[in-house]
Amino acid sequence: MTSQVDVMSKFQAEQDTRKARRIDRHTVSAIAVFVLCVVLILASRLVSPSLGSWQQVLTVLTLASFLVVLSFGQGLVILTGGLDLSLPAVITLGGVLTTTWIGNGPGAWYMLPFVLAICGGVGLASAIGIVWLKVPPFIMTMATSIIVSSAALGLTNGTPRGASPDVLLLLMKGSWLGIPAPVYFLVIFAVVGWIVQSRTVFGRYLYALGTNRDAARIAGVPITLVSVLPYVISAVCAGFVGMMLVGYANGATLRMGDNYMLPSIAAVVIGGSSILGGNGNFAGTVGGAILLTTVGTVIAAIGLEQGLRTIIEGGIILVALLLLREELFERLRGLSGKPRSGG
Amino acid sequence: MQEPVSGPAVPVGAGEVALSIEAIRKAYGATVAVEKAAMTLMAGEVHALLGENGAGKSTLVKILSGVVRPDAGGMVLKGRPYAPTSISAARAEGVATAFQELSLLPNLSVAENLLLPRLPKGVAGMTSAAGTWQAGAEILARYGLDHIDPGAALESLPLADRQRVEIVRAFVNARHVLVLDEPTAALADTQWLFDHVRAATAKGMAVLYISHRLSEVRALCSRATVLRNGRSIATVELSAATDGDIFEMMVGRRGHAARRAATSTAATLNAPVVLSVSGMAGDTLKDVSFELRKGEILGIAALEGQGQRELFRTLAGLRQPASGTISVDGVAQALRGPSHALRVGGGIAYLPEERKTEGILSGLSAASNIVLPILPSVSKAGLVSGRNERAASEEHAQRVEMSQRYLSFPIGDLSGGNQQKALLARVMATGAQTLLLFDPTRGVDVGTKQSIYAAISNFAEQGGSVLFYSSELPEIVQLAHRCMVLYGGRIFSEFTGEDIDEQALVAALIGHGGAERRASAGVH
Amino acid sequence: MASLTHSTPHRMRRAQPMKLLTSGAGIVFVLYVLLYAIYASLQPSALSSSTFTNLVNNSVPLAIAAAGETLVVLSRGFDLSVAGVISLTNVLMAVYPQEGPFGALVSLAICLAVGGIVGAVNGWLVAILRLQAIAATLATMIVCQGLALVILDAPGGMVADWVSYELTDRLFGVLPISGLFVLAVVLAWLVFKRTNLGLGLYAVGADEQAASLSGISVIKVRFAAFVGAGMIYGLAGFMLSAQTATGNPNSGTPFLMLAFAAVALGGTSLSGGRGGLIGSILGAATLMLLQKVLFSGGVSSFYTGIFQGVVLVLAIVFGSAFARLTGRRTTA
Amino acid sequence: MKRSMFMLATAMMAATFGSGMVSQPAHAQDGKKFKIYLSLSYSGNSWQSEAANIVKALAATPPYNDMVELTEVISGTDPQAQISAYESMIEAGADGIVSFPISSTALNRTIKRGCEAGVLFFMYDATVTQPCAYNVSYITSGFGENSAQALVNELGGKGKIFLSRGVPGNSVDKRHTDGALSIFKKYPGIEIAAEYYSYWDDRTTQQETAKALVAHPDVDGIWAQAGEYGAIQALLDKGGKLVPMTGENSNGFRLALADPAMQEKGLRGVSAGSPPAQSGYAFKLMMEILTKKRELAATNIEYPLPWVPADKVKICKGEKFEDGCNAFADGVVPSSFVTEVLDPVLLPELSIQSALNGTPVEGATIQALPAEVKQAPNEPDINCQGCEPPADLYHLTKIEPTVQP
Repeated sequence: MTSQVDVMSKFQAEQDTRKARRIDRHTVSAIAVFVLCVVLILASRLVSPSLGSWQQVLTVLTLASFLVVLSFGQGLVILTGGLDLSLPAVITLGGVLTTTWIGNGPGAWYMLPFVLAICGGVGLASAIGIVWLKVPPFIMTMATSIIVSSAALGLTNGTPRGASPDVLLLLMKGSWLGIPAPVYFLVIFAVVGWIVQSRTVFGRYLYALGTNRDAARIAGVPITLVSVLPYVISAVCAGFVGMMLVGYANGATLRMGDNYMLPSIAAVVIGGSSILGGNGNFAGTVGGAILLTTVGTVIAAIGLEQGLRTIIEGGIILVALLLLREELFERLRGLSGKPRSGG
Repeated sequence: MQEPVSGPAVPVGAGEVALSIEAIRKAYGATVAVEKAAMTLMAGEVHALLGENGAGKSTLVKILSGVVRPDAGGMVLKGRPYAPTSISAARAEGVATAFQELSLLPNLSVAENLLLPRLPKGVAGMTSAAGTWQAGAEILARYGLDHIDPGAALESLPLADRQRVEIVRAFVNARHVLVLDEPTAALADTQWLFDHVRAATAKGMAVLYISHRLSEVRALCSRATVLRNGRSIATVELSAATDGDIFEMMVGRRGHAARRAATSTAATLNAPVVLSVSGMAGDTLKDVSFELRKGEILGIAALEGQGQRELFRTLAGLRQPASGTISVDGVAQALRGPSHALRVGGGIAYLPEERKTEGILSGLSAASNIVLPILPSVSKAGLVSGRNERAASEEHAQRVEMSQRYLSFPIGDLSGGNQQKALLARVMATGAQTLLLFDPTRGVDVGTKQSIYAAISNFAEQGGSVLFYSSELPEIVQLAHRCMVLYGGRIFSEFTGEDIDEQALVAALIGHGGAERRASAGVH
Repeated sequence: MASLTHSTPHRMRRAQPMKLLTSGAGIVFVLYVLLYAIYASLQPSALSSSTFTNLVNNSVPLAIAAAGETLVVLSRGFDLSVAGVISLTNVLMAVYPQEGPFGALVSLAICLAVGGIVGAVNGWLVAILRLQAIAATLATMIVCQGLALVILDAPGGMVADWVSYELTDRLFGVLPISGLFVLAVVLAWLVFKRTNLGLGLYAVGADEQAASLSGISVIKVRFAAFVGAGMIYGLAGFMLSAQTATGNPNSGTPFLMLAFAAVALGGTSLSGGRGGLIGSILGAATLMLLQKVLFSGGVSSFYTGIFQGVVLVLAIVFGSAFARLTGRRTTA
Repeated sequence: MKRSMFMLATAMMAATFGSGMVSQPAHAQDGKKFKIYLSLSYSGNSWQSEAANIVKALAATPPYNDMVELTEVISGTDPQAQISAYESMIEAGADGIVSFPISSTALNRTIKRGCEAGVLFFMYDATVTQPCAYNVSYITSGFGENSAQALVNELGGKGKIFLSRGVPGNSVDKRHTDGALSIFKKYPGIEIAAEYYSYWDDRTTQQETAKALVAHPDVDGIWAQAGEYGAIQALLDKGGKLVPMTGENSNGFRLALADPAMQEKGLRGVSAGSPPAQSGYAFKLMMEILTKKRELAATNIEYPLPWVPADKVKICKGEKFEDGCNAFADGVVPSSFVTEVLDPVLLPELSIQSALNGTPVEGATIQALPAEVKQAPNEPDINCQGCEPPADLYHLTKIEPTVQP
């Protein structure tokens, strides 16, 4: 009988000429974001003749490196269906601890990992609240954020001291072959991040968890570990962004993370991930981060009053979102979102 | 039972065409779901819609219910053109559907679900809570479901009751045409449904009945339309068609009568015990003890809610028993969770009850779904190797006779049958020596069923042990070496080998065999 | 027949008070009363009507903003435009003051209209064009803040005296008038909840697909949620203007995170379908009260945040533990 | 289990309330201690914390250490929170509130209520328009126009410049920028190539300047508010060429101005702007009124504008401003440290340690302030409402134009 059923399925396969959809939506979406970046950079020549240059690309990439690292962690958390609001506070914590504990003295090689471990501990604390105490991620990370900022404030007595360790200065200020070091770093980080998210067992588990927690559990995914790790990684990334900012500006302030909250989420979402978790691609997120930074450089060059520039900034983001709409790709490719419950 | 069960009286308006559809076509982008589908429903008739998974049945149902609009073709309802633009429009014309994937809201009450989208109004045009409760209670009573509290949150109901609510809602909204898409998937007992379907047809309702259970179809329907690859192949009088004929129309070639798989019963009786449960109790379970041996297929037969769900979930590590011990390969174990269950002894893998909510990971490819539990083994240094993943998923897909071309598609886009095959492939891929299969053929078509049976038999022949529950008795009769009947949370009786007989099982299912009513699962 | 299918015991309708107590709103109400008791024991003047009025006045803008956010959250969305709408309506109130009670009415209408328009844009983007709510409303928030800056590029302007005095006063010397606005929102919500649209909100939030198969127009419900939310933000901007009596183009920014915190504290699930607006209002009031309690408790300034964070988490943990203890998840 | 969790939490609450994190208000037995509150916006940058620290140091300096019970409250950037804090302070029976107001207008109603309850309000740096409050601020002293003129002089009246502003929608930022624009507008040769917001933060300034430099690599000068040190860094990142620029009082900027290597690269300019010392001055004024040593009705008081061109930068040897020095050596303080926190005349009691840690100087006692205070001119929406500004609002006080338009 087995052989006969085999024959039957072959038969069926040959007869059924209707096609199903391939999974390449996220690749397309990531490519589209990058195309949009390029278009925006080229179009910015209209704003100022010095724009649209290789120099602009390098500046954008340098400035985007912070957001890329940050939104990697945020992206992992979002992938599992959570949200990390503690990033700005942890950036500050990482930066402040780096300058006050390490400064430009010796011991960076073991102290930097130690500071990152402390940041990871903050992420672990959030994760414990979320996974075991069942506090919604939004509230838990908001609470850790308030607590960590408060602690950083108390710790520094309001004035962060010290300067950047040399190794961070090298990372953020060095250059090779005329290209700033952070650009190399960004490329390497993007590749590694993409591999971690899309090609590792851990990454696959995250997708499983974000798609359907119960199913993932039944399928034997170690869900506790997989739920906790994204928050830890996210906090470590934020702590590292704090260090990068320290290297970039050779010092720390208590507000250094403030402007990164919404961009870290926006980069992930513009990159094609769903805020509800379970899908997305780090390549898209990298594109989203670069796109947001590009918008910033273009906006900075427009000679209008701040209010109007703000309106234009919102408008560009909106247009980008509309252009990156899933339906639009589908229509372009003559494919469409097939309803979930197959025919 | 308030409604009188109608006899074979002549239905009201019999012979009148209720709904006819012609040359319907629907494509999603490049994917053609339905092409040249045609069918005529007579008033007072129960008309079956048959076809393999993926033949286009669900799309046709959606077109009839106003969820999607056809690209071409037309429909005529009671002599007037029918082109609903929404569910509500379809209802307004008297067409209502009970969907396969239940369309109920877990956070609302039963009454609210029944009356959506418009609730009874009270003071100043506001919806009235009392009125809603009252109206819900009346509807439930009318359909013999007064054990369901209309004020209860839907999510607190067992799956079967949720399915009943879904069906009742369709009954309430249907005037001319009632569409029932796999209405018995979660119902072990179909008599209730049949009675009400007959009562409705007696009043002139046309019912389109979609089910993979041919026995049900034969018990209820007079004619059947067969869909294959999106086209309607033929409409036949069921009394004039053999199962073989229908099977041939559905899949395009002749099928075979099911064979008796369990031939090696005697051999398994003395095989070593791999899983032993003693004195397990908790929630609905009371003192459940049994042993599962190497190479054995142990069937569980039960009406719904007799503790089978708790039993399976406890063995999968998803819940803790209040008392009793579980021994795997002779060692007592406290199962901490599914991933732990997979690791103890030879391993225990669980195929869950609800495919949509506990089984598939809809955005991921079928291949990724299959290899999920064994990801580390298809990886090098934590990196998933695409080649290994493909190889492993192909290997296991083959065990369940799943076509390889589906492996790269998101599993959510596949038909229910292929999803189920992939999930079975997943539990087999774990390498676990014991499989817990909870209703492994729920809502799948005949061809897929045969593939699943074969896979289960092969697994046991190679020394694996299987504990499976099925809502269809013939399945148990066909597959199991041994069968236990759960009743009221206890093992009520046990049958071995040739003694597994539908009649005997039916008697045991309802306790003591003294029941006047047949448990109709699969009986015709 | 039924004898065979008796899988669940007959469930009685639960007594109303129990249900209230275990709902998100009930728990946060208990929390509020507890905190108020602590506050009153630390600061005896807490029980005076003027102190209470000040507290209410202080809490009202956030409470109303959180109420609006609840509508969107219930439908399983995020609305960041709350910050933009409040800033925008606030500068409008300060730059174009309308004197007298009739003027106040005109101002109110303008605020509601502005909020409604922004909400409609959000609704169009999210419900019809199907953009992700968090991203779309981020963009509208930025645009609104830009508009606010165009209208007023630095804090200033004067809100009409009638608005700023009458609306922060007390009725009969006891009832804070601003509280009546919250009451009006609550009443409107209670009515809305008992419309088909209101039920649709819960349905769409729980399962969009099932809601649509149940005959609910998902687009309509989503759209209505955003429009309603926008109008309520407009009211929040109106009340904020009454309280501060002046315009500030950044006045909405602090409301962004606080509104979400209030919603979550009030027991509304951020994944939609569960909770209610009253809980959010009480949640907002609790957040504001917490500041008072910490102040009167003499908590050293650097560490106030640690207390706020810990209390926020504890409130949620106890809330859910209490709800589990009483054995029922909440639906309203 | 639930019960024990609750008890645990209660115990935790009790423990923390009773622990050292809580500054128990020490109720003076004789009831003569003045209840003073220090209400901050956000203690997140050097400027804010220095300003707060010197008030703490002064309150701990004899004889005030026995007369003052000082409580610090941080309200973040939310005016609502500060309103709530003021209300709590009034209820708690405050004698005086020294505050950095988050909004120039939103607090007015509460302040009025406080005044009626007999509370003295002293605002430093930022101002409020409520007439019953005292504003102690340099804001009217013409930072914008003077620094703009200095930049114009350096550029010889023409060139492409950036405006590195503060916080969008902020009244202080607007006052500075309006003042600066009043000068720039006179010179058609001056082209404002880019205008961006630095949020008065080094890092943000650095990033925003970097962005602006992409479009305009040929910039000739930068007019910056606080955060100016970030602008220098951005120029250095770009390849070393510096341009004339003006900025506020960070130690890093002052050292850079005086650094021959930096001057070599083209850095010239002037350091001016907001001095944290205003808070100390405000506090001392308030204490003199409370102790009846001075009679002064509520008014707007102008704090003199610090003005240090490159050639006037002088590095201090000790921890105080002595012998006309006005900056500290690298390593003594962070580069973001705002130097103008000390003042040899108004605040001789303090040293760097007071500014960094809030500790009083050993042996120092409070010295009386000069009798005369300088009345600030009216500026609508800044320190008064519905008032008329003087005709010469933006007249230059520190510098003369060396180039004609």
